[in-house]
Amino acid sequence: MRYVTALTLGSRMISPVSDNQPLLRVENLCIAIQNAGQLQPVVRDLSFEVQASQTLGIVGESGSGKSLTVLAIMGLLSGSPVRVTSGKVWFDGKDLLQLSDAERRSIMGDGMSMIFQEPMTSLNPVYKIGDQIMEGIRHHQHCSAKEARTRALQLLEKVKIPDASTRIDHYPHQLSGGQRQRVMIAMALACDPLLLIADEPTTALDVTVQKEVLDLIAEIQQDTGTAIILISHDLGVIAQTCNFVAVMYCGEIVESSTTEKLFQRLGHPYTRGLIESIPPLHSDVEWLNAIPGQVPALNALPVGCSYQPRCSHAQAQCRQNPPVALLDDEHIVRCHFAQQLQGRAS
Amino acid sequence: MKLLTFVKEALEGRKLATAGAIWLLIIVVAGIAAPLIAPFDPLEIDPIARLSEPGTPYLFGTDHFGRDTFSRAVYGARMALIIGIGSVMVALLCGGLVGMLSGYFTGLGHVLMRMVDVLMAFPALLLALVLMTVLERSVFNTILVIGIVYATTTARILFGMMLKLKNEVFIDAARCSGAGHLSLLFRHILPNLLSPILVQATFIFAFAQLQAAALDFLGLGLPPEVPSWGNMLAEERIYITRAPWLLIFPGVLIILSVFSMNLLGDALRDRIDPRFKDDIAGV
Amino acid sequence: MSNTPLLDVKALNVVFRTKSSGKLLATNRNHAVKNVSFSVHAGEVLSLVGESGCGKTTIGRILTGLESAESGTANFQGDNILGLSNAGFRPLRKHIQMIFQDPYASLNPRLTIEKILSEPLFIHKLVRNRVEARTRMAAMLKQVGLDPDALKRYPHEFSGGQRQRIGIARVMLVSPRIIIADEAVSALDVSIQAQVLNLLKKLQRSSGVAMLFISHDLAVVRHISDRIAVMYQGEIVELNDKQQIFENPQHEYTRLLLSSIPQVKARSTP
Amino acid sequence: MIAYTFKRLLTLVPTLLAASVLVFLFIHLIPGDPAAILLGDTATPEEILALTRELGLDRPLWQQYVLWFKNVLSGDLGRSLFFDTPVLQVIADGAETSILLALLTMFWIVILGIPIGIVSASYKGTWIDQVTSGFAMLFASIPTFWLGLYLILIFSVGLGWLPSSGFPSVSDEGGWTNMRYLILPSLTLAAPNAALIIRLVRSSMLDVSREDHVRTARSKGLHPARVAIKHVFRNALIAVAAAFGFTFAALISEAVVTETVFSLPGIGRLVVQSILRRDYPVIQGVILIIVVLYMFVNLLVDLAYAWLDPRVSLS
Repeated sequence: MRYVTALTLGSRMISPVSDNQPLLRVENLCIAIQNAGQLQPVVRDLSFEVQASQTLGIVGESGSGKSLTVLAIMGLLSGSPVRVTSGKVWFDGKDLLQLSDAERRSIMGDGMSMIFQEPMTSLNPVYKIGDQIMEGIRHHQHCSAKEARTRALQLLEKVKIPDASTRIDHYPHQLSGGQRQRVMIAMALACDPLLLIADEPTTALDVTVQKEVLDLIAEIQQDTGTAIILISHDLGVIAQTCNFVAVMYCGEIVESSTTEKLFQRLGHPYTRGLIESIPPLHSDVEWLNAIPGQVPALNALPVGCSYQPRCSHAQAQCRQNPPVALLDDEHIVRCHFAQQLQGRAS
Repeated sequence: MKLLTFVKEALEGRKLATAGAIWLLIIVVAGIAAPLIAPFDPLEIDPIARLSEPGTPYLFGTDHFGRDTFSRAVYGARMALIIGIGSVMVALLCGGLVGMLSGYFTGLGHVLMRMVDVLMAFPALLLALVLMTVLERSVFNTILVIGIVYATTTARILFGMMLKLKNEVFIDAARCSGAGHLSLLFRHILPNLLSPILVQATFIFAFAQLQAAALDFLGLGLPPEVPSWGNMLAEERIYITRAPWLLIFPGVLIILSVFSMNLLGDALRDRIDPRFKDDIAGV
Repeated sequence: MSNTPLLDVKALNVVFRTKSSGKLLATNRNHAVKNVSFSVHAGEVLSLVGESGCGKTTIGRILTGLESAESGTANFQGDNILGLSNAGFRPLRKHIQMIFQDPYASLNPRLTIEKILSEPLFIHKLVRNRVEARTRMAAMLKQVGLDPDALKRYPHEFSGGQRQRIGIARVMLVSPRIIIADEAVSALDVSIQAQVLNLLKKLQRSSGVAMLFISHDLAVVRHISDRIAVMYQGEIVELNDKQQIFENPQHEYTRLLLSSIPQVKARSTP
Repeated sequence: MIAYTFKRLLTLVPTLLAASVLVFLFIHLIPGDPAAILLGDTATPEEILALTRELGLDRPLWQQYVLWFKNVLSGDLGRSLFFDTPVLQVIADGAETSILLALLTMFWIVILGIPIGIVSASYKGTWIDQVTSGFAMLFASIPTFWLGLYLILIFSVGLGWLPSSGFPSVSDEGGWTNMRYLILPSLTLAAPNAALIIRLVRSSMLDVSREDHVRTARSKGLHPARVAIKHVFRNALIAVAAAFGFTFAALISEAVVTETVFSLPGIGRLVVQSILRRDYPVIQGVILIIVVLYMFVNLLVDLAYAWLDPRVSLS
């Protein structure tokens, strides 16, 4: 039975005799949205693993379900019409989905923390940034205000906020977007998490600021060994920051591999389409090889392979659920023609 | 027609608000068809049957003059409609226009809005009272006074909405297509304001009922002989222990109507553009 | 390319004044655009590229008469278009058109696509009647890859990419001389962005319309432009042919921008 | 903050001046000779002539205004026709009742409105929420005087627990126990306003709870109650504070009715009685004072707003 899971998609193949436990292991996660009385699946049968001190990048367009996946892992779906319908999320030896709310909260912000997309709105405007960083520290570590403040100051220095001892008493609106995102990172690092989830952390930032923030995240990972899940729509950001990549389309992982191997041998037609949609920076092409059509609506998903209506290689066979193909031990593709297509120009 | 579908969609799945809308329909029908429904003349005095209890022939009993409470209540519905619709129209015509134009032509607008601010420095009922001091007690004046009071808030609200709408990208786009001021105002902006205005009108209608009743009660609203729910309460208040039905029927009618209007307004407000939600001061 | 440019902007300055909150009568002056000069020739695509707040969007809004400048001139076909009133600008709107960034905000939610698209046709008297307008609109919708059925529908029935196509149709319908495209593909998903970029390029080539393409995305800019102006804090720091900008950047800021862009290094190779 | 206060004060000046002009013109809006109006029906032609001179009614309107305004600044609001005492004195006599009534009402509004609003928002969509927000809307739909009359009927006439009318001063016999006279009136007055605050707290909290920073707070693993109070309610308070200005205006309006229902010797009933007695100097004086007071309250609300929202005070 164990071997069956090995064939599900993973950032790393789950080997049948693997003895080192992954930090996070998502098994057959299904998420659905409550819409007019019925449940519409948005994330389907998702499985992957993150090892300690790895960086997993999840890339996909809007509606691919990448954000909902990490919100489910983090435990932030409650109160929304979205819920996990089945699956397991193993973190640090526990199935998060089986925990009580209180047990779950003791992990949130402590063992696992998150950075969000909008630095302008993700901080509470009425509290000083120092107090917002201290709040999590005091909650999880039960230390004095003074100790928490010292720690907050250290964190601000670590994320390279200039003049941290003054800035600690500033309100969010007194900081620039880039600085606010640094504060968010400081807040997420407050309790030395084992896993840091970053949901489009640089999408709202200018490209020069984005580089600074991505460099900071990379540096922090070097220093602390925190595992990171980075969500982005930007393949460039993923390619530069992550050592594992999972490509999501319509709520499924269609391809995953180490970053190096993925970009060497593009296995899935969608991944290839995504890359060819980006105009190259250092050469000129006359026309972009754009993917035709658009992402199907959730309530009108195609039968079989969900990419099949847009795929130039689609055949009758594609109307059946595609198998999971192993290009090599770490490169997995959900496509009927993975072996034939790989490497072939489209 | 679009407004009707808007109302229909807003009421979907909201039982209480739907019940409210049905109640309001009954009030509208009663108001329009008052002479057909009311069994007696609302002003007709039956000296023998003074303060008679609810029963036959007087369904809701009679007041201290011996007038039929039910007939007066039915005509009161008509008066409630007149006051409500009249006040809404005055408020929208004065306040709505001032607010919209001020928001569009901001140069002159800011001056106009400062004047509205000055009027808003007077609490609502107080402003109405002061105006009524100067004016005669009449249906028209009551409508005018309540309308003016709510014209100030309406102006403010529409001013705010207009400022937001004017900066919409699709307005820029229309300007780039060559649309002039009139076309921008009436073709592009106004249709986007219709549903928020409808919501605002609903709340004004509700408030107007309460204000009119308060004015009647203080003896500064409608002339005492006019059959209105407020006057019925004002005139019969001293009989509250002897003939409680005299205060219960009109009171409940006012409460139900205002409550229904508020429910309806609340349901409608949940359907409008979320950016305008906070602008509308309702319940 | 003729010698006299289609659009010639000289020494453009824009200052925004906002009420200062600290002092009573003082106003904050924000010099958003400083002494900017550039020209666009007929049939050419010039890009303004820079980060948020660099003034690129303001320039686009000035040139379409949506905002006013402090000083400077912008000659379109020889006549200065700055300082014109709303009515004075109107005849020029047939020639100068704009594509907006947000496809969700740029179409009036209360109007059908037919009403949205026919408005400029009637205003500029390009058609005599509804029938003619409908024929023109249907043909244009086909050109931008949409079904003519779209006319009867409302904006909310379309996806972001489709709405942007409608926006492009609205612009192309009046056969303008120059299009100002303000972050026209920035709000779109990667795969849709590629479709719309291809469409824009195709229409630009076939109609020969000039374009001022405003964007923060250097890769997109490279793909579509002939020349590129790099803006930083209200100024053009470098303006050159695109080959030069990318292969031989002169200004430090251009180099910083280029080095900041994360890239997919490995390409699909067999 | 001091600079901000000063700035807000300065912006009040033009509005206040304009409002004072309106109040001044009030006497001139009434048909008839202002001097005759001010002196009432019993005035002799000599008296009217004397007052005309005194107030400069034979001079241009703007000069009359300046003169009137000077008098107002020195505390002279004219004489009451009915009591034949200075208007300021008449108003001062009603002040105790009205101020105590307002304070007690505010107390009810805060202790009823805010907690119920928080509960309603926290249990959004459940029966608790439906019942509380339904009742809140119902209470906002009841005419003040009707509620007052029935409270009297139940608690004074029926149960005999509380007095139905009047209010002896707390300095009279009975001292602070006289406050029991204000319990029913203050509850009457509080009901619709507390209802509005309940609905406002609820909707503001629901708005804030959708904001990104609340998700950030939840991601720290904080207890939901802490998130609700420290992050959601604290931010919703900004909108609620802003609404207290309107609440005060509504309070003044409804106090006029409530004081009449409960025959309280306050400023509200004074307004109504003065209108019925055609005691114009008193009406004019009361309105002027209420307008000034209302603006002052709005100033306080603005300051509270700035204090609650650092984006306003520090920008």
